[in-house]
Amino acid sequence: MTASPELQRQMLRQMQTIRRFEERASDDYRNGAIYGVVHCYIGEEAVAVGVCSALDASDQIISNHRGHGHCIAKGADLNRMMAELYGRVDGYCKGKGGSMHIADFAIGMLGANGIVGGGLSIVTGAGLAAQMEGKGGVAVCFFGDGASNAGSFHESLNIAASWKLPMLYVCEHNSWAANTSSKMTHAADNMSDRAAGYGIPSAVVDGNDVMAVYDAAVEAVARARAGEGPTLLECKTYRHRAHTERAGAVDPRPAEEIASWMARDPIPMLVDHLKQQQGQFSDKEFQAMDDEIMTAVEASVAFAEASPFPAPEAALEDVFAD
Amino acid sequence: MTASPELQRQMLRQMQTIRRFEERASDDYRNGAIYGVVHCYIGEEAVAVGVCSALDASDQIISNHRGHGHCIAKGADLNRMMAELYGRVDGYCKGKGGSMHIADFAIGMLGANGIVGGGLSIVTGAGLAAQMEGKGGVAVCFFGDGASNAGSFHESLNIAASWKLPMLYVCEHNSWAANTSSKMTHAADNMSDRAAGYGIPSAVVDGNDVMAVYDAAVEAVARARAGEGPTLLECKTYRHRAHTERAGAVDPRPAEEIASWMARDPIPMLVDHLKQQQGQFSDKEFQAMDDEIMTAVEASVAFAEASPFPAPEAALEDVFAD
Amino acid sequence: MSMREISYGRAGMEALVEEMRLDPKTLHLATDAPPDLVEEFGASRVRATPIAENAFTGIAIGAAGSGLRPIVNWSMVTFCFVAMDQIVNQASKIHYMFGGQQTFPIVFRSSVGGGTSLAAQHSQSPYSMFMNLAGLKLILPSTPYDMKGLLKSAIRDNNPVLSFESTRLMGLKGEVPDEDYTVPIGVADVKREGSDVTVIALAWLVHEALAAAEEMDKEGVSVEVVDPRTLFPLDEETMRASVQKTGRVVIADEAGPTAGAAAEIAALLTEDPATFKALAAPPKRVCALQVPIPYSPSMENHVFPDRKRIIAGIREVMAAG
Amino acid sequence: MSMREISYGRAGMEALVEEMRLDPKTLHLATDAPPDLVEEFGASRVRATPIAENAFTGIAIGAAGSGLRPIVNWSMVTFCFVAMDQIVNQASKIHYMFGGQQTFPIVFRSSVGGGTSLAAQHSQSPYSMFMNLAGLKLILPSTPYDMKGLLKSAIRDNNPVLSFESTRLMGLKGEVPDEDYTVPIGVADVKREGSDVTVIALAWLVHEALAAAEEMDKEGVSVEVVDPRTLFPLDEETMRASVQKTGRVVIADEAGPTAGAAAEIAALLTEDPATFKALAAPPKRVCALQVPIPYSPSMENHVFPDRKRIIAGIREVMAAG
Ligand SMILES: Cc1ncc(C[n+]2csc(CCOP(=O)(O)OP(=O)(O)O)c2C)c(N)n1
Ligand SMILES: Cc1ncc(C[n+]2csc(CCOP(=O)(O)OP(=O)(O)O)c2C)c(N)n1
Ligand SMILES: [Mg+2]
Ligand SMILES: [Mg+2]
Repeated sequence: MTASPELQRQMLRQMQTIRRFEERASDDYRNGAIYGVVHCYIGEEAVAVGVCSALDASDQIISNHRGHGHCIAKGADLNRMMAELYGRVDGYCKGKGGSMHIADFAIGMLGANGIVGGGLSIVTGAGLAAQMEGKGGVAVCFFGDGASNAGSFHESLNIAASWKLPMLYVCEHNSWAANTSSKMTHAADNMSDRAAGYGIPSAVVDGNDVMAVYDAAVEAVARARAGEGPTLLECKTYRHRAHTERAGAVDPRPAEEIASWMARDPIPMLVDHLKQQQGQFSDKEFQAMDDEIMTAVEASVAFAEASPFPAPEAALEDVFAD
Repeated sequence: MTASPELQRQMLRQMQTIRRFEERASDDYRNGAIYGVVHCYIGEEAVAVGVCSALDASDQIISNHRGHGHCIAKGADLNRMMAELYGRVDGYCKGKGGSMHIADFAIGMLGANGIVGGGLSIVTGAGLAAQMEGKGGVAVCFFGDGASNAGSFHESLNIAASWKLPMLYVCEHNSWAANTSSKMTHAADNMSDRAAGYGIPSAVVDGNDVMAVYDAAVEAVARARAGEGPTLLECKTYRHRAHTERAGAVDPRPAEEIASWMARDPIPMLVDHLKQQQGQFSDKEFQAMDDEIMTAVEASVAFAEASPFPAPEAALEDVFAD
Repeated sequence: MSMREISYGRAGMEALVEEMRLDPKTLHLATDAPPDLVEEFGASRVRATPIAENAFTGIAIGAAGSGLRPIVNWSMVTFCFVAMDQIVNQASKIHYMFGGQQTFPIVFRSSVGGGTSLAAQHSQSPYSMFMNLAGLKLILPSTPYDMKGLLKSAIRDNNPVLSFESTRLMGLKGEVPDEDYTVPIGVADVKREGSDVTVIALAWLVHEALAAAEEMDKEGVSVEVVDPRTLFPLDEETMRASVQKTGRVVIADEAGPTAGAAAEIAALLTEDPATFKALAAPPKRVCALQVPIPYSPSMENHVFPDRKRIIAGIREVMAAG
Repeated sequence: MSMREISYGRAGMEALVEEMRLDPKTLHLATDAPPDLVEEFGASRVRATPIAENAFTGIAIGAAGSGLRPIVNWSMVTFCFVAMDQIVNQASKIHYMFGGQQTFPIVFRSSVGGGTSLAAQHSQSPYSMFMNLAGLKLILPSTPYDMKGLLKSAIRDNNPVLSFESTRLMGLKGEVPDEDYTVPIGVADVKREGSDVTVIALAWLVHEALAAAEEMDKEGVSVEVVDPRTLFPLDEETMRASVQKTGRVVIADEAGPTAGAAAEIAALLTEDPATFKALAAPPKRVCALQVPIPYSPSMENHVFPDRKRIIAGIREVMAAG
């Protein structure tokens, strides 16, 4: 099954939204309006968008430290995202979370997470809940190649396999974990070679090709909904930026490696695909789309700026639920 | 390479020693001379003995909660083992450890361990030390099928594979983790299917056939010594007893399953093999061997009984090294 | 109220069974599935997990965030350290860091304490580790009544609650009501009234303190025994009121003293001006020696506090000042 | 001694480089290998690990038990919770439970504290968790001098030592000798002498306490600032001597108060009869609010103690009694 032209445009819009949102977030981080740390997803947009396009609104996802893309792909509100980055009361977490902790349980986005591998088991619990509810819901985990070496990966996939949970585990294999190359931390060819050890199916796809990601996700999601258990999907991709947006952060990645992936930027790839596939899609149309996106990103900044900082005493709220 | 007749007899002697030692430990536990908990290895002796027979004295092993067999197979002193079980000053750990913590670093036995999966990474550190020392030393981990589902399994094997450490990971697959069947916790056919995910070789052997275990271990150890990295060896075996020796402990394992494995007791299997292979080995000879072993076990009890209990204040010693 | 005698261990199981009957959203996760629970509630709601405490703790968090009410049994507290990342970095903070948008009702049960010759790894009382964290409720029942009532409150609570259950008390019998009841989290219990000295005791030590009190009674010393029952929230008022009345306090805990619950209780008492003023003697901690727990009974018995050491502590604070 | 000014962060690195030069048995494990160390000591002794804190912590234990002297950098203390089983169940007990037959010389470094808008998971100061355990030494340096000297002692120590290093102090400059030196583990440092009130302060709070002391000086209040420098062993004598002299004490810590290092210090002071008698006012803890750390600076600044709150604490204890 392949995405309709409608869906393809929607995917492009989401991918470009992620990119523009993060370009702005990076700028505002560097000029001090956003605090702490920002990890950009730029270059990997096709993964989140391809996978989330295969999901229903009621399906659930979890993210990691590099979470903006997953949020936007699942339908999060840019205003509340930006307000959270700005540390304001109208942010998703009322200013308590920041970039690494954006969540929107109402749309099935169970949170970014600052612990590498931390989300793997949590979202498996969402899969358990979906299984017990019996309405065909699916839960999806986004995680990095670095996270695939954490014990939680193993424990979670093994449980999901043993219990046939309706899960999709999506490894965003960008070949680096902070400043450490995956060549130093993996001896097998593909991370997904590990699936066989749990008795579950896997696939490796070009993570910069949103159609390939989408097709693989559709197949895996169908399997999960049918009660056939989890799938491990490995998406080969690359981040265009350094590990974090911190000014002056070292980036030990070889220049040629970066260049070769930049040449395969998922957004132009999808634009080209749309242009070829449907004569009607043009650079002009893309420009119009981008203008709308820029307007929405600007609006999110205005929303964030208009929102007050939390009262200091608000720090004492939300420690416990009633 | 197959074990010499000499070595085969030595293996039989070790296996029978493990059995007799544990029969006695179980009795003494039930009559109150041994405290805490005792987990018996009876029925699985061929694994420890087959593997340790492939090692040099300077190689290192680590054990788990079911550790007596590994100790004896690596050459531990029965007297000091029994004294430890009896909680006496002449025990391996001066009475501080008990059954779950017997260790003898002098013979390369890095300790039993009460945490399922706890030893996997520790012994990998011994493998790292051996690699850095560069003298061809090998480190071996004994662990259960239950432990293979712990995150530490994954993390340790992945590191050992990435660093090509001289390791042998020996899974004692007895199909149960306490009262939970591995059918409920594993979806793949064999645990060793996981090796491919780390890019390392594996083998599955009949863990009740000491020759099969030995042969597989010899091959893996040679690989490790040659700098070719770790191997995962899965030994299918079974414990004859309940999970612990606690009186009245539940044992949910099906009677037929127990019976079918009892019929393949590794000790009679080796005795038969010796008889067939070398006309000279007889029941009488085995009887003589057993008498010697019984004498040694009796002597270990006498040694333990003669050793004093630690002074109460000894509890304050050994918290820190100088 | 009509009452029955049951054990501390049984009281815990009754709380589970009754609450699981009341709420179909509850489920049970542990490396061994209790056969009684499986029989009544089925293998879907009562799951045997692989030995993967980190994952099944996280699974409980995710299931809770998706509307279920998981009850996790780590078995010994020892095994929860494998899952510590999920407890510290996720469970304790997840409600807060997401701005309170979702609740995470989870009970994490584990057994604590020593006295059974299980050596250092399997004899631990590390509840103070979780006190310094913010975002977890902590219960530590000392009787079958408190066990059942507190555990029911924990299961009904909308937050992660850690239930620390004393190994030494598993067989202890006591009365529980036939009817449904709960014990509120955060309310201490004066287990014995007295006027000369307060003993604040935790879990097993409550019973040792009561025995010590009987002993001291013969010498004409009237001992009040206060059981905090929950470590977070900690009922400062009840403890302070008792110490303001008696002017002397001994704090008894099976854990080591250093940065333990006993240290916190001592600090809470002395930093309160009225209590500080009322104190006629230094507060005295009667805790385990600050060592890992040794296997051999000859040493293990020496490490743990007991009624004798409580009595010595009482004598010391009575003599001082 | 000739001295140089270097930063707290640099001081840590110097300690490593110098000790790794001295002892070929040392090696370094962390998820990112520091390029300087790799260059000097090679990729075999300076290993980049997978993100598998549990395993590489255990690997350090095993390597230590086989004769090496590993230095592990967990980076933020946050990540050590993934490895908590190896710390609690193995590292802290392994020397003891095996009857002292083998030594385990390991240094575990991590950064602690908040103030950088990194939110709840990445802003933690959980050292008191490790105090309640027996078997670990704990250092918490507050200056470049102490950092380098304590870390060198830690690397030379034959036990597992946890080094908690304050994020807020990484850029702080201070003098260190050109020559080799060490700071002994277990000896507090009186960072400023005074006679009216003692402030016992940890890590970053040492500097806030010194600033508060200058301020109070103007009002004629003489403040003594004591820096314990190591949390285990904790130098009770120095702290008690100071409080016996001044009769008043404020304890300042970036961690929450509950069962924290500050609680232990308060308990150690008040349970000592001579110190208890000398106390003219209740001991006062000035700590973080007992909440997870929020992201937004408006809230985060409110959570942490600082010189202003130390001054308020000093005023309170000066007014009391
Ligand atoms: C348990 C843990 N260890 C270390 C870190 C520090 N850290 C943050 S992101 C990161 C790299 C993650 O790599 P990967 O999973 O491949 O994701 P990517 O950043 O490449 O998207 C590291 C080491 C952490 N957050 N959590
Ligand atoms: C981390 C941890 N969780 C739980 C336990 C309790 N426990 C002790 S032995 C055991 C079963 C281990 O099974 P397996 O690894 O297959 O070894 P076997 O006993 O079969 O030899 C369990 C669950 C433990 N010791 N450690
Ligand atoms: Mg990566
Ligand atoms: Mg097993």
